Amino acid sequence: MREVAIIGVGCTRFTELWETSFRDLFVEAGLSAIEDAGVEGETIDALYIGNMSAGRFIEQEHLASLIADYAGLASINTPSTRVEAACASGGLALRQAVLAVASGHHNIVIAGGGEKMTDVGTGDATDVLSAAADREWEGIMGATFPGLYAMIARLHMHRYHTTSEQLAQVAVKNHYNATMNPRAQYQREITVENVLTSPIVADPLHLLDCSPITDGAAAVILAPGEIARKYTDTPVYIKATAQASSTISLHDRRDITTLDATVAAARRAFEMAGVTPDEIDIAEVHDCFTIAEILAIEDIGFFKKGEGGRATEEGLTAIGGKIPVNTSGGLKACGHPVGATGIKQAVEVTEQLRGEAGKRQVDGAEIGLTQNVGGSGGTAIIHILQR
Amino acid sequence: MREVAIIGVGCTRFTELWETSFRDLFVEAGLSAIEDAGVEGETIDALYIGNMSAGRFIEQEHLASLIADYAGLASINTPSTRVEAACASGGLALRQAVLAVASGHHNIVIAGGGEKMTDVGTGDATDVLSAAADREWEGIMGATFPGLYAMIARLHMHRYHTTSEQLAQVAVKNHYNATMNPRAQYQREITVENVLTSPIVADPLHLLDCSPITDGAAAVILAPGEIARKYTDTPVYIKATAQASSTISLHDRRDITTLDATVAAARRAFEMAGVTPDEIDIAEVHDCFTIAEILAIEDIGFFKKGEGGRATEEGLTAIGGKIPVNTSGGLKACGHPVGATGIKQAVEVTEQLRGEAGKRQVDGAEIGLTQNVGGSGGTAIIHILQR
Amino acid sequence: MTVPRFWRKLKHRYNLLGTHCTTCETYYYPPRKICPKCRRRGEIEPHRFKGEGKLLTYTIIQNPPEKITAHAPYVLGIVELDEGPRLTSQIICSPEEAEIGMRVRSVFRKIGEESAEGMIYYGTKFVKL
Amino acid sequence: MTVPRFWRKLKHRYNLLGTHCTTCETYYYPPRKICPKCRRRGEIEPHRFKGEGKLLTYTIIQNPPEKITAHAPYVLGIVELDEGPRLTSQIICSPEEAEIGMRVRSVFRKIGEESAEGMIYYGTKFVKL
Ligand SMILES: [Zn+2]
Ligand SMILES: [Zn+2]
Repeated sequence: MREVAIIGVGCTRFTELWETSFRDLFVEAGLSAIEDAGVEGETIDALYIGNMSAGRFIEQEHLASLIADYAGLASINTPSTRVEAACASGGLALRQAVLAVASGHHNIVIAGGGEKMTDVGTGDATDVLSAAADREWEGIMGATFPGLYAMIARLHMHRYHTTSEQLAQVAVKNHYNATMNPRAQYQREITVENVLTSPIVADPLHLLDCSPITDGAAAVILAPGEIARKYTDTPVYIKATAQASSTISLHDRRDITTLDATVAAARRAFEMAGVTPDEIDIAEVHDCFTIAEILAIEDIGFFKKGEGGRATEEGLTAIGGKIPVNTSGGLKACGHPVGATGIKQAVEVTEQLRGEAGKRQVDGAEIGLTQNVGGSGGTAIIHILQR
Repeated sequence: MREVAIIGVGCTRFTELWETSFRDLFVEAGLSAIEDAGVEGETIDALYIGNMSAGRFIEQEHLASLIADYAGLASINTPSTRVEAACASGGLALRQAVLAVASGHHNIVIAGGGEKMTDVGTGDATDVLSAAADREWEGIMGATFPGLYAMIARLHMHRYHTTSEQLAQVAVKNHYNATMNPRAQYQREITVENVLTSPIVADPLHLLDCSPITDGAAAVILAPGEIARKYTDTPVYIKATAQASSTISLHDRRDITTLDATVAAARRAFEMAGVTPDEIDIAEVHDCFTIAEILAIEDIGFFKKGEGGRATEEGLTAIGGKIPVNTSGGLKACGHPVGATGIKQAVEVTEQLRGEAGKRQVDGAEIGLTQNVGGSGGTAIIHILQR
Repeated sequence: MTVPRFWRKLKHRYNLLGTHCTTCETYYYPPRKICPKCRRRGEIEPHRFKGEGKLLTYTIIQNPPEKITAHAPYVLGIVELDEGPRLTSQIICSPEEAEIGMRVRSVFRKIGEESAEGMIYYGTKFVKL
Repeated sequence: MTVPRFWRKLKHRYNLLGTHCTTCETYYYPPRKICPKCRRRGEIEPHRFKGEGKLLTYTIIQNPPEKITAHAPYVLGIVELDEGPRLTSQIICSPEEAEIGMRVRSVFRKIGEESAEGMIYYGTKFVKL
């Protein structure tokens, strides 16, 4: 397996983009990435497209063909593959693209992800998202997606004395980071009090503990490591790609407060990259709810199980802290167009490692990690990137 | 890229399986394949799951996690990936699984495909399937899936003097083959007259020119070629895997009577395998409508453009003919559970190359081909298999 | 939710009918066709659960899914049955009464309805013991 | 079909408004943000088509999609506009009149409706010239 590098990145604004269609979102992100990399369409060997549920959001499947077509690659018959793992669809597209280059089967490959969520109403969107959990044994029983994470949060609070204030600190930090990210959906600060006084969605989670509904797309261009410098002076190398499954239902997990899929993927990724959690300078993790970021920083191994809330409260995950987490603003404040998220994480880390992250730049960042979760933890995808 | 072999196959009955759920279909097919290969669960490195639209058929996404879970692989965190390319989702799952083994990244990999279509009514099912075409510029304008293939058929008849009788011969042959396939949905013969007197769906296509709505799943187990004989005395080697895209809309194609995606994928596959169309002993092709089989046998290169209808009429594609096509009964008579089809094609060819196809066995078959199409031709996937 | 999907597992929803693997002595609910631990070596038989257990964790749902008729807010929890398996279920109690670790038992109740067809779905909920 | 998706391209549906790439002199309908031939080198400008062309192929739909209000059977065809691009459209003529190669021109008509909201969609169909 040969080395793989990111040679170009692109990302749309993340927000409610009423005027922009699904296909236009992808083309915009893909074109930015292609311009950033300076590659020609003819040199692109394959596309991998991450999307959760265009079948229900816009009644369209066969997305890989659609995107290849509108990107101008259908006339040269470029293979195009759509992958889906609920909220981890973007990370999965990146991983499959990395494997395609690492194997030597392809050279220049685009990994794109996106979701067009605002063409349906909020009630419908909520129902579409709950298809990431077990419809027959969770959804039908009355579970919502916030409800599942709320049950994790309550047990975490019970066992480890994690507080609602600590959860709120995740949102406060990520909103603050987003004020420095011109792509972010919410570029305004919030306070712990704002979170705690926002309406309760599923106790103990408040509205401001939850990521929003967002339109957006992101793309990265991959090349074999040995030729990456032909395209860019600042290649970012993929040192590890790892994927793990767990039960789709939360109730079937060994431990309700641990995402074993994250634990397994992290173990594989650190082994593949030959680094330890302490050596990571920056991480983008899957904070679909504030409790999810707490789980992530524990299950990846940045902090011991049960200490994620306190670490957040102490500022250890802020920019300037021990391990800056979600400098982009995360899913919480940058926004969460489901299929785009895993790719946007790689875009953010790439820009940080290149030193191009503007006001939110983490000084001297050399190694970064992305963690993308499907559903309540049935899938986890982790990548480790190095400049 | 190292050689890859199929070491086990499994397939459910293809029919309306009211009592069987989506997850149970997959587990049944996967378990048969695992038993056929004689592998242990722990040795399975990854799953690739092909499915078109469980999001709409059963309101469930995140299928890869669901299937890994119900197959008993979630507890060991086996990576599981769902891919989608409309009606070519199964072929795409096989291809991604082949690449994963060929690259050396994984050793034992399952490729599974399935669709549970009968949980919704026929009207809904038709609407779900039309998401394989361009919803905004075909579907909204009044196009149905049979309508798109009907427009191909009319132009083919106009240009090449293909007749309705010749189209009907495809259905007659495939129904005859299905009488010898215990898995097939329709195990009864039909006549040209039956086809021509069946109701018109989209002129010139009759009801019996169309494949049915079906529940079913299929799976194959892949291993590196060098260790395949540890598991089976009759490995079947994947000599080529190829994938190509074209425009999602029929109207945007260079030629409305040619699937350029099939042409490109076939060219790549024959080059990779180092064989010519004349050397293929048996083929499973994508006959979602009778005209689609005519296109396939022309675009793959078995017959010249325009001569597919006559070749069928002359029996050249029957068992015992020049190139037996769709010995399983094809999509038309064996049934078409969308995501399962591409995998079922590989199951059929594997059984033929092993000499285990019972009454429908093609004597001395050594090299087989599968062709799986997404939508009206936006994606084509071709594999060449050799015993 | 489509009607066939619900009815297919109806007897399991009504009666807490799951499965038991005699190879490894593990109980499963919902029913499994193969034992995730033993896979091919597992021997699966149907098993009807007694319906008693304890509440592992819970939430109070303020915004229910459209097809769930329970009046929000309602308590949703993960119950661990005494035989071992866990399931997600509505808990019939006030938000203040719910407590991690409390003993519960199953009851037969309406759990939702399909507005278009007017179908009503019955199944299992849990009450405080 | 969701309402926003339809209305987003409304002016293009009403007026046969597509795009023209001045680099390669190719015309596109529906509109494209980038020219599939020239990609980054393409220069895209809006273009309103005259609305005349010929029928490349057609079918007679007996089972229409649920949201299409045209009374079945109706003629559906692929039209090649004189400027080059092709599109799928309903053709207003009897099944017997339709013929491959016949000249057609665009007209403004109702093309469908969303039963739940009662929305009515207008757009382009074609008639025999
Ligand atoms: Zn067991
Ligand atoms: Zn151009």
